Amino acid sequence: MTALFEGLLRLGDTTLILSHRVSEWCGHAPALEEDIALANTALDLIGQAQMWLGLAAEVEGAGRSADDLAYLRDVWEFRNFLLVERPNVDFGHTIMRQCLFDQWNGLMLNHLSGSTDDRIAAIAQKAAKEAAYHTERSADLVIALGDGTKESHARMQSALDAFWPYVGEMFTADPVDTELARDGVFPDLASLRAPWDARINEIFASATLHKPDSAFAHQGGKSGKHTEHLGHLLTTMQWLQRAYPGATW
Amino acid sequence: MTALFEGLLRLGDTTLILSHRVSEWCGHAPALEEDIALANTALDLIGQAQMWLGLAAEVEGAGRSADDLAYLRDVWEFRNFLLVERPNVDFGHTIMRQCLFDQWNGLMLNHLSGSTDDRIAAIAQKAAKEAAYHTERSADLVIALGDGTKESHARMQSALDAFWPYVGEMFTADPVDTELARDGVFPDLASLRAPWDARINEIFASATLHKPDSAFAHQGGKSGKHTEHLGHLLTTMQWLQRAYPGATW
Amino acid sequence: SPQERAFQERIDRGEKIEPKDWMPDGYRKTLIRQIGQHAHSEIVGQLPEGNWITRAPTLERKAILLAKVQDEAGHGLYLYCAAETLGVSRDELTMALLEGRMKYSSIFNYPTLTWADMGAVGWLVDGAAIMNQVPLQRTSYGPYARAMVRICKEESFHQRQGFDIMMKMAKGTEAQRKMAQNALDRFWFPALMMFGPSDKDSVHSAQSMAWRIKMNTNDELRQKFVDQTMPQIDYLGLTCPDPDIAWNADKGGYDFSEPDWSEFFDVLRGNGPCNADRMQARRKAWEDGAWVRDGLMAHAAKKSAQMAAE
Amino acid sequence: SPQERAFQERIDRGEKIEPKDWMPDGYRKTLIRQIGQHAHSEIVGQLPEGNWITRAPTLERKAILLAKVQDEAGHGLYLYCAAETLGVSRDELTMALLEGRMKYSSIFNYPTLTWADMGAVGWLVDGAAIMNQVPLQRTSYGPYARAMVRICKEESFHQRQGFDIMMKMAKGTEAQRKMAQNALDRFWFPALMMFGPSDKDSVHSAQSMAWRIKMNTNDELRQKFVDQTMPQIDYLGLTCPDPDIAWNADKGGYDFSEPDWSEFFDVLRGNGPCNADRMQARRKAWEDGAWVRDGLMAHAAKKSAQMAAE
Repeated sequence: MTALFEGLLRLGDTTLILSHRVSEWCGHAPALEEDIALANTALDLIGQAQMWLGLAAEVEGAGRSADDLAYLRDVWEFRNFLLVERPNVDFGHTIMRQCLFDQWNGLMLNHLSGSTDDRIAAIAQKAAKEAAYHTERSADLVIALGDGTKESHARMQSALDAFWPYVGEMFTADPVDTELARDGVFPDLASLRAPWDARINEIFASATLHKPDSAFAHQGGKSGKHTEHLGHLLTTMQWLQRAYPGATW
Repeated sequence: MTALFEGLLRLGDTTLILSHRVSEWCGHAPALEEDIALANTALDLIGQAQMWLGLAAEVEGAGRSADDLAYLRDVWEFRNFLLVERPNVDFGHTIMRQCLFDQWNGLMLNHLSGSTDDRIAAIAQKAAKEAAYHTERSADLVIALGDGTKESHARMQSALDAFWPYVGEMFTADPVDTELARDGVFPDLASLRAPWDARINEIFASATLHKPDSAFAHQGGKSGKHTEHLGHLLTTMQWLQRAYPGATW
Repeated sequence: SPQERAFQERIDRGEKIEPKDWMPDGYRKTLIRQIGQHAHSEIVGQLPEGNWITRAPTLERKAILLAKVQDEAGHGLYLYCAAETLGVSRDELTMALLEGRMKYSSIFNYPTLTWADMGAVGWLVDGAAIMNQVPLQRTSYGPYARAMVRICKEESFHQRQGFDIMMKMAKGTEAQRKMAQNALDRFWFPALMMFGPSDKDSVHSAQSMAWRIKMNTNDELRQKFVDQTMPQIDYLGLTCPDPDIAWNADKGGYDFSEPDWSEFFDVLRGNGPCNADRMQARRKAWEDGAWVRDGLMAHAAKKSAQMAAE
Repeated sequence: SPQERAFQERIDRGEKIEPKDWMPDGYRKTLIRQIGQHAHSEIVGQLPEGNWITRAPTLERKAILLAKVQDEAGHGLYLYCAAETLGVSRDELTMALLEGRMKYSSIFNYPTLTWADMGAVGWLVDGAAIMNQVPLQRTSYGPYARAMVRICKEESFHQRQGFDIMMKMAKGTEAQRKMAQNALDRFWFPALMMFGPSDKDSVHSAQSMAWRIKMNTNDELRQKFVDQTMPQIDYLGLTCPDPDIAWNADKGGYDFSEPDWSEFFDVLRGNGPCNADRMQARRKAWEDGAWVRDGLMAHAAKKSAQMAAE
């Protein structure tokens, strides 16, 4: 597998799996406006997943489609961040995860818009606009619920504590990332950390949330070593394609 | 499909799906003794499912095995009672459902022990002993929790109210049942109702639970019209056989 | 009363009634019930299709389905707003739903059991809904009529998407064809029930027609639906589950069997396959979401207190 | 003290210590910690395998796996009973687990990601556990030794079942072979860690060995495990993930790489892949089950009050 293919899978799988998690909310959100907004988020993420996985399939050149990559790979072939496969738990966890990811994705897409690979730059430019909207929205919600009632504050803090060990993976470069950064295809992941921290610190300050001190970071998603949750997600997501192979939908 | 095959599927699928629901508790029960007891229940039900589905496959004579029937049929081909596919909700619901079913199954197995079909009689005789044990245990638990604390009483009553509309299906004969009863293969299902009611009334009296007045009964499981829950259950249960067709495990 | 007469004359002239206009109590109440139920139907209607979003078979199908369910939430929002112009808040209506004092369309008490049901719901359920709703674009109450205009535009889009799924299934593999037929078998009669029982004897219906809150009789619409749908069933190569359906050249329409109205009233009484599950899902969403709504309100209050102080 | 000397002499003579016998505080405390951790490991150890019960691929595999996890719960029960003879209740030990004051075997903080992991856990994890446990059948504390006899009998059965799954996978389809190798790759080093770090420098270990609570050094057992397992890996046609492993004819055993002990200590500190999930699952089971335990106790109290009154 080439570094480019791997790198694209990471973007594609991360947006794919997060869109799936967000779509689980459909019809069950705390308010009608949130139902609409969550569906919107999931839709934009599916859109990104389609573009990244589509390009990954093209780069691979093995005749696979974005759908093949999404529905017919085995769990150990998925390359998404562990963060996005974690369960929804409650609305607070869902929004906190979204905020942590959106801030990263916004920065990432801005850098990718100037990628040396024109196809990547084109996708990133297209995705960046929607991403900017989501980035603002999830931050606003984290602030409002962090600085809301005592209960909403406690729930947001516990969500932050739970997800914090999954943040580091987004910024930890491995040989694939290093190769892509060397060629100017991807940014240097570590370089995203400072602006991410700056913005996140602002958000948490407004939200009266305490950023955990631990620097420990789970790794594994990018190399296919997932949590037990992803396997369960795939039994649902891939069900029809697996149970009825060869059918057209 | 012959009536005999259909009738055996109903027994096989009902024990299969209930064993699956009970097995979902594994490692999550309220006390160690309950973990062990629930696993025991699930195991005995799997054993019954293996025997019923094995005989169904033999009767069908199409070269399918019990595993083929369990793992490779589509959701509309399942013939279990709706009662057993309902979600676990909490321990109270799980035990209430078990009690409602165990009382039926105990009576059914006693009758089937004298079936005109020797193979059915042999299976029923084998299963009846374990069933007697479960029947007693689930009744004791319903009594203890019904007549326990205020909370445990309320939870058992709400479980009873939720499951009550799914009781009638066990006693409602359709043409398949009628044909099987005519030949002395199965008992007349309606005839099980009076002894079931008598015993259930005793249990509920001891449990200080109020039997709902409604006689409404959901139908559909026996003809393959299920609730939305069964489809989700099958995505999990059938996953490996569907995702990796042709493999041996 | 003279006021009532004048009101009726405005309606007869085809004028629109607007929120600030005088209106009879019965008109207001009937509208609140009708618009509220319609809004609730959009909300509860998210659930049967939401049941398949996590199992949608392709990325595109998933996006289409999500967008559709999102539209339904949007329709709910338009309709709650229309109801609010009559002096009833969204929260009041929601509580009435959750406490069982208000209904939603019974069709959503039927389960979605295979992917083909996503086709059948779009094709038959949205199809029947549109047939009910298109005339309501000309209803006498202004805000309601305007909401219906927006809704109808989107619904017909949904119906085409549903038919497209049905096509793929009906022309697909053996298993897919089975799912398609099975979905049609299960949804045919419930779809016919969506127009309601024959309104020959209903006093309510007559009054609603006079007020132009109801534009056609249930039987008219049902006939129209059957006449429109039968050729589509043929086109799909499926079989209508009504063995007695037949073209009647004299009346220029199909003769067909009545649905089982005892089932209809059973479902209405709460005994449909999914009534309990649907209400439980909505109640859980409402209760689990309480801390979020409270949190957002508390924050908004802090913000406006801050702004006032500055 | 003379008492301590006499106690040590009994142990040295190979006598069993029984619950009512005098014993040093340190002996009691060390045993409580060791037996309690072992019991907790059985309980938490239900979770990684429980994760696949609902996805077991055949009825027989499901039954075998369920029976195995049930045995683990049973082992937990024996061990809590053995601990109770030392004056600590099951509830006290459970609270210590849930509050993080007591540990369980770190191996259960690794996830089970494919069905092959059911093989690897039985084969490698139970294999390593047996190696640790067999000598404990001769441990100095009577109730503990007797519990270990029962446990060891069942564990070796489990190990064979695990190996059987591995066989099926390693000799199966391409995908199955991948799962098998992948499971071995993930569980090899964590299994080696199960024997603990080299105990050359540990004062605790020396005291435990003198008390016959610990019977062999960690390094001895680890070597034995590697020597037993390598031929099995070859037999399965899989590849050991340690590139430097090699037969050493001089010592009559394999030379192999040390596991990454920094990972070991990280997992011990709570940073394993599943620590949080495991503890959350146990805490949820405990909290959700409170009303059941309370209900059963309340009912039992009513019953005995009734009997007393009669």
